[in-house]
Amino acid sequence: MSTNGKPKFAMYWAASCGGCEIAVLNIHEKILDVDANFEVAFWPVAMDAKYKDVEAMEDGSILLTLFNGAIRNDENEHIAKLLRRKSKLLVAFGSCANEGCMPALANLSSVKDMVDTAFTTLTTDNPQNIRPNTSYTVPEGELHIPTLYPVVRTLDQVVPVDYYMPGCPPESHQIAAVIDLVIQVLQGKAELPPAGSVIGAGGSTVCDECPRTRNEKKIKKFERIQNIMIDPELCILEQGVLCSGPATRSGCDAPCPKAGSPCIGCYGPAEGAEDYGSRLMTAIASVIDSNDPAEIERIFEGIPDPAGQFYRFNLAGSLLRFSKSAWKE
Amino acid sequence: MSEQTDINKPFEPVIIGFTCNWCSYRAADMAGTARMKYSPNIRLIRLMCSGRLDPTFVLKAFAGGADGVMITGCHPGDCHYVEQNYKALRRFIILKKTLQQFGLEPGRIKLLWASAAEGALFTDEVNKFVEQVRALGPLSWPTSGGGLERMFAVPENMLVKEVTV
Amino acid sequence: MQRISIDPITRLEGHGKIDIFLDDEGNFANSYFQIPELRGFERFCVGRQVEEVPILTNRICGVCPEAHHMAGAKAVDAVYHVDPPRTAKMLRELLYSAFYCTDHTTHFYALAGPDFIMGPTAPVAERNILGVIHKVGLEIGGKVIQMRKYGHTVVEMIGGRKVHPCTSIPGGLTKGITNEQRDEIEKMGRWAIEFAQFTLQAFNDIVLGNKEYVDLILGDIYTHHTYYIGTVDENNKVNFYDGKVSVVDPEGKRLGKYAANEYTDWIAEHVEPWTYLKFPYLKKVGWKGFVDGKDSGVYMATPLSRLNAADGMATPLAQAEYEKFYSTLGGKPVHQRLTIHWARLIELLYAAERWVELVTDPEITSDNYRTIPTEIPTEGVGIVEAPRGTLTHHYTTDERGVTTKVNLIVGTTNNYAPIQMSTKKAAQSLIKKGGVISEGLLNMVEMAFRAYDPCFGCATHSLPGQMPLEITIKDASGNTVNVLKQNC
Amino acid sequence: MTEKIGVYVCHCGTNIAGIVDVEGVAKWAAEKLQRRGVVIARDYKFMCSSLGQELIEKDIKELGLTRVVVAACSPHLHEKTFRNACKNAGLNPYLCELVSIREQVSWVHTDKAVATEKSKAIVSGGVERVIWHEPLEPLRVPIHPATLVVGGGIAGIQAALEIADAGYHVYMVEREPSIGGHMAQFDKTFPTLDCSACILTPKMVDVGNHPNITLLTWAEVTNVDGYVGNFQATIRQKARCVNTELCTGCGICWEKCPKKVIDDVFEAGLGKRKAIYTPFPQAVPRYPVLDKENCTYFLKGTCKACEKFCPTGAIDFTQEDEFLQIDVGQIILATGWDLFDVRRMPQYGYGRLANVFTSLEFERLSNASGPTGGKIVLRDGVTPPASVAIVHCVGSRDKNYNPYCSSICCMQSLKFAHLVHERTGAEVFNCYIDIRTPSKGYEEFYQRLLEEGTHFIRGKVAEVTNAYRTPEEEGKLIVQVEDTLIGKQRRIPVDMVILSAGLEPRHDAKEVGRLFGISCSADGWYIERHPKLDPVATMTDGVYIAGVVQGPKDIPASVAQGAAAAARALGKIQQKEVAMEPIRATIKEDKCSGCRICNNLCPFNAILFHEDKMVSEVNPALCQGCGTCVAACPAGAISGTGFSNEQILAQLDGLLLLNIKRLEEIPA
Repeated sequence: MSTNGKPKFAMYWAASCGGCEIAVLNIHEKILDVDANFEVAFWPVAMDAKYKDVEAMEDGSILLTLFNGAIRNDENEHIAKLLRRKSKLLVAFGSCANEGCMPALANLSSVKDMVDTAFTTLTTDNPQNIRPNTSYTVPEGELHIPTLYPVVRTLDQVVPVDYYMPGCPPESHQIAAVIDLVIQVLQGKAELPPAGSVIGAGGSTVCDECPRTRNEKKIKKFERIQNIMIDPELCILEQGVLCSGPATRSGCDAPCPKAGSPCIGCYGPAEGAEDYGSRLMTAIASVIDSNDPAEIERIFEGIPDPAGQFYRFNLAGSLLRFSKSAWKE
Repeated sequence: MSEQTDINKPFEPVIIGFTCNWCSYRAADMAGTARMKYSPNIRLIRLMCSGRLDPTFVLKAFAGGADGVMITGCHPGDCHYVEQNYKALRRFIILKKTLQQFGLEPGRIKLLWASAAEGALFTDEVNKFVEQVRALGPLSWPTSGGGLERMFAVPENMLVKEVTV
Repeated sequence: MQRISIDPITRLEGHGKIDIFLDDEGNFANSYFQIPELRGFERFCVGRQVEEVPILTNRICGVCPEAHHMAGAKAVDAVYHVDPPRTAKMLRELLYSAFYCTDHTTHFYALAGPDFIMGPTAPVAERNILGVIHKVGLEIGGKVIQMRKYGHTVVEMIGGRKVHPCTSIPGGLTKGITNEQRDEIEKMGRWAIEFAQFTLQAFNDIVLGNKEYVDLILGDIYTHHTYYIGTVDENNKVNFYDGKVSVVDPEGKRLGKYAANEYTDWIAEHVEPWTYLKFPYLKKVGWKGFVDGKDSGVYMATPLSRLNAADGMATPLAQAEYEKFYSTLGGKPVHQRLTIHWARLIELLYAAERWVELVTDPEITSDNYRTIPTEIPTEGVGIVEAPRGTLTHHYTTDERGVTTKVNLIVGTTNNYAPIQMSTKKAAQSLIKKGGVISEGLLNMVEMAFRAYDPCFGCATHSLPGQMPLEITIKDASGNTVNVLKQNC
Repeated sequence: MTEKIGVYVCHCGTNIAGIVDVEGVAKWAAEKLQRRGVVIARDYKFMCSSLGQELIEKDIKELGLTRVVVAACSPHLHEKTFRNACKNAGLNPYLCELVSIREQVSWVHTDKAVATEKSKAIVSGGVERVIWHEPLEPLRVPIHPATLVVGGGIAGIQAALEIADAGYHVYMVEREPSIGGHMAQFDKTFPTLDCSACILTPKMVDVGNHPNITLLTWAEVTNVDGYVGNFQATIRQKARCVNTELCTGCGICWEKCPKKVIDDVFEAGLGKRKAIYTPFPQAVPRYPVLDKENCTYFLKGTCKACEKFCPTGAIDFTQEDEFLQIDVGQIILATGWDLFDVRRMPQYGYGRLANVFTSLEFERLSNASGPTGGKIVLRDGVTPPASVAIVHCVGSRDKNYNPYCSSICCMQSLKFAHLVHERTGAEVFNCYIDIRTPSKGYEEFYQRLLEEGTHFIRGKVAEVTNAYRTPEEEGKLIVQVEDTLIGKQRRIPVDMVILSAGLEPRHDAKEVGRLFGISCSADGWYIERHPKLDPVATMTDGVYIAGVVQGPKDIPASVAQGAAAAARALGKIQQKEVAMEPIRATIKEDKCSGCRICNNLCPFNAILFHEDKMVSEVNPALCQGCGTCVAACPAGAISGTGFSNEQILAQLDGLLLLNIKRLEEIPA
């Protein structure tokens, strides 16, 4: 790309899976608009560019940075701060940066526990029960690997964020829409939404976009999806399968329910919801069809893993953020 | 959140209590009118009904430094709004189950039914709960301040320094 | 020489790190390729409802979530002792073939492509997919985009979403496809075959036609005589979704084939205290260290391995390319790592052909895409061929179907030992006493491991896609002589 | 921070100031919460006094306060007071928050330092909460002018007549065949000894004839829906088997009825009635009821004597229970009391020793229209007693039974003593714990009894037995009692013992209370809104209590409460409409996804779902503001005025002093 006066665009992955990158590539020909309107200044997945180049840039010289991935380690944190300094608009892009996503389920256990598990699996050949050492002396000298942070954090738990774009990953049609918007803003044809707002998503919840028919809800028993044939017309939750749709921000067009599988909540909490998990929890509990403590307990045995179910994507972004074992040990 | 930082002082748990306007809050009032004594560790929030209790409130309390949370309402069948306290019961059961996965001892959260007449019951149960939480020790969830930074503190020699060319 | 010193090295944690040590004379002493990150999926997938795990493990890697979803799906089938209907299996493999086409395309044009198309010495700013598009022209760029688009369209039709599919559950799928979708998928599949052929032609012209590249490819630097593994069907032809894992030795002799539930008899993982990643090796041969040869259990699992481990391709056009591949490179097995790129394109063609084969099967639109499990869940292993190597998911559950143990041996991990060896060998043969250590070295070394298309998102269950790399060179007294960085 | 908040800490004399350093709390708030918007913080002796209120009004006017926090007593006591103060100063009353540091701090804690710290936290919570308050207008709903009076005893009668005379309709529901209640069973009333029937009957008749009163006897309320101003009550009219249109109350049916039944209700088991009957001659209404359990026709299928002889053909064996729906604006509960079951105290021998009587039995015994025509005789029905012992406080002031004082027993025992003395000349022994004669003319009556020569023995009777030790004890009832005045154990041989049993709440008081949405105290009496200032209202708007249901009391007090309750009801009727707390839920349409989680959570069916727009909506007229749907809405689309998430979470912040912590982090 020529480096003429085009505004700079950056995209970075911290602790993420790369799905956000793929989602951006999945805007297909629109990627050429990006190329036409921006100078891609920094985007590790697609191009060689070095931190030192970024460090060399003037503060605020990058117009738009899409930051995906959670903050798992010192480097993530450092780059987050670096890019915050260098960017006019820092967007928390994708579930990891917004609320921790599945990697944040690790916040339910300690790092030690994680390492122990990984190094004692069935196929691990580890007679001396070795664990990785942060500094280890080999014949030739000393080797270092970093200590891991105890828990995963969201981007805005580390630096101020201008916009939030949820999704695991954000749906490509939403990415395209946002890029269009920014381009229009550049051409003075549109206004940016107020800082701190959620972009590339709807203002209601997934049910709003779900075509299934819904009735008053009463749950007497929770079903596992593999044990029933899901009626393609009827609300999945009403069929007893826990669906996160009611509590999850709209904007994705409900692809999962449309494909016969429940919403798993990747678009995160609805506008203004303090804690995603408790919103979902309270909604589900409210429609449990019993007033008898023993029976209620029995019905809830159908949710053997409430924390995992209610906080699947949101643990790092939740009010408690991690389990006691994650920080006590 | 043990508000006194002085480690010599005994641990004084902070308890948040949610009361319903019609029964348990009046039970508390009655305890007052009758000059019954209970531990000052509990601080009450008045809701119209235990059915108003959003688990968010409880999580916020713990995240904000509470060592225990007590949810109170009318006796089953006595709800001023017919049966909303049953909804509170349903939420309480799953919330408690969830909190256990977060490593919170079940003893830090309690559901109590108390009628407007049961000032004495309210008093006893508060005292019992405060002692129970005291025995569990401080929770001091890191998000209530202080603790969090320490979790991510990197030793000085490991700190990031800027590139020097 | 400008000396960049960034202390401490944790500044770069999360990156692939190669530490190269020199002896007193300044000769190469040893090198270590470290993976400094670990996300702990094996831990936090425990306690979840097992049907969730194929969705959780999706998030190990967004570059190949389909692979994790499929391995997971097969594992949960096994956990519930349920055999999905033929239609369900075909739909899954159809999705998977389409995915292969996008993934191999992405890698060739976006990741590895730049090295060949732009040349290893091209300006940094141009060594990226946009650069490629600029170079080869919008028309071809358009084709690349088209291929990725078609692939993801199929993934979405069958998997529910373009990225992180969600429809595979124990016993099959949550949905089938309509006749309209069938026709559309077939149309795209036929186009994919043409595209694959076009790409092979391009490889011919640009790479095989360029002596410099060919020498590079056939040079000793990038050659290791290791074992190879890959999944094959009952006719020992390459298969990505199902079959047994075939293991061949450095002479190409088949050591045996193992089914998913036998993997523990064949594979073990060696531990080193200086990295968070483990080194899988062939249990039957044993761990002898980072050395190649018949006595060392080190093996490779890549497109090249799959070709080496199989007797051929199951589709005609790919079979022809397969034969050309070996005749050109002088017979089986092929040990030169850089030929992985070529092998990958042959797989691209196979995937496209398989795509059409499956979508034209009359049963593909049947409604019989689910079997409801009746047995108590216990334990199960699922194996598929991820683009970057054999992928194994192993779940154990309690009687409620809640996971109690999870073991994952992920595509790239298979190749950790070979990569460590390749980079070492590259460095060794390039660093001579007193010789100036140049940026060129860096690229050569990096090409050595990029050939494996390492997805460290998969490997560490932590970091995605292409691995930013730092090489630190230290003298005998441990002082940093030089730090070379790629993508940092 | 745009709000200007005033904080007012009340001493409540020494009630609060005695334990809480109120000045300290005010100072702390002024300083620490300044950056949260607190512009003034005062402490004052009595915030609720007019001077205290003026203080607030003045600050609102002069400092332009936009929010007010008062730290004083329970909002249930003075929330309105301070809201009005704000209103007077032109500030929307709902921008005021009253937090309790009396009931919740000074009265229940002892450590001054800790109490003060807690008060600070509570004030901080109030300040954070009030920031989120929004100006509200009370909801006005019309009051249905009709009133339901449950219970036809003297209290209910008084209430019904007051309202009916004022020109408004009353439905009176009575469980028994006739109104009149316990008072109708008495012969004389203390201390004036005027004839109970003479003063009660006219009132009963008035009720029966009143154009504004619909009298439903032999009937029970089975269900109550709605809220103040708009209750819907369901009433079960039990089958009388008598066509009240045709019946003249001539009484031929119960003369001819061959089946005699012991009357445990009106005659307290002393007398008999027929299977078809009116409980007593002056019964209102005058027409009888047929008691199916005992009617020979219903038992054996033959007889029908009543039908044969009825001159107007009013008997109708086919009658079934009917259910009536009535709309009323308000409800007065005057369901009265049950007598303490003296069998629970076997040491007093009731049921085992023939001549041990309960107070109600004696009332009937002494009643001119009673089974003995007013003759005071032993169970044999002929022998007048030569000596009578009256035991006070039976089942009352006794932690084994009822800890409370039944308040009427002393006077009724004196009345009994007088009647015995007057009619039989027998020697009377009153065994009492204390003599309590608080009201007008009561003490005088006591003096009169002393002059009449009644023996007063101060001591709790241990036992009543017939096990004689001496010849003169033989054939007598011996009352074993310690005379604590002379410090001697005494054995008093008498012919008759009257147990002055205490008053107890109705056996079904709790269920009935639940029906009307009010609760019982530990003793089982209904709880008034305030023990002193609001004795007839309850926590449930539009439901009042009168008479002994609220606690033991005598006839004058019951009448007074009946009238008081009526006055309260009339007051509301006059207002035509009632202002209700504007605490309601509302659904933001654009945020509602139509998931329908909330749809079946509302017991008042206030939530409706629009299929066309696929959104839910709350009907504010039906919504009672419990907030259950607010807490349930996964999309956060439902908000509750007065108790919004913001308000509660902010209060939580304040209570945990996180607001202060945050301030300490960011410099001013």
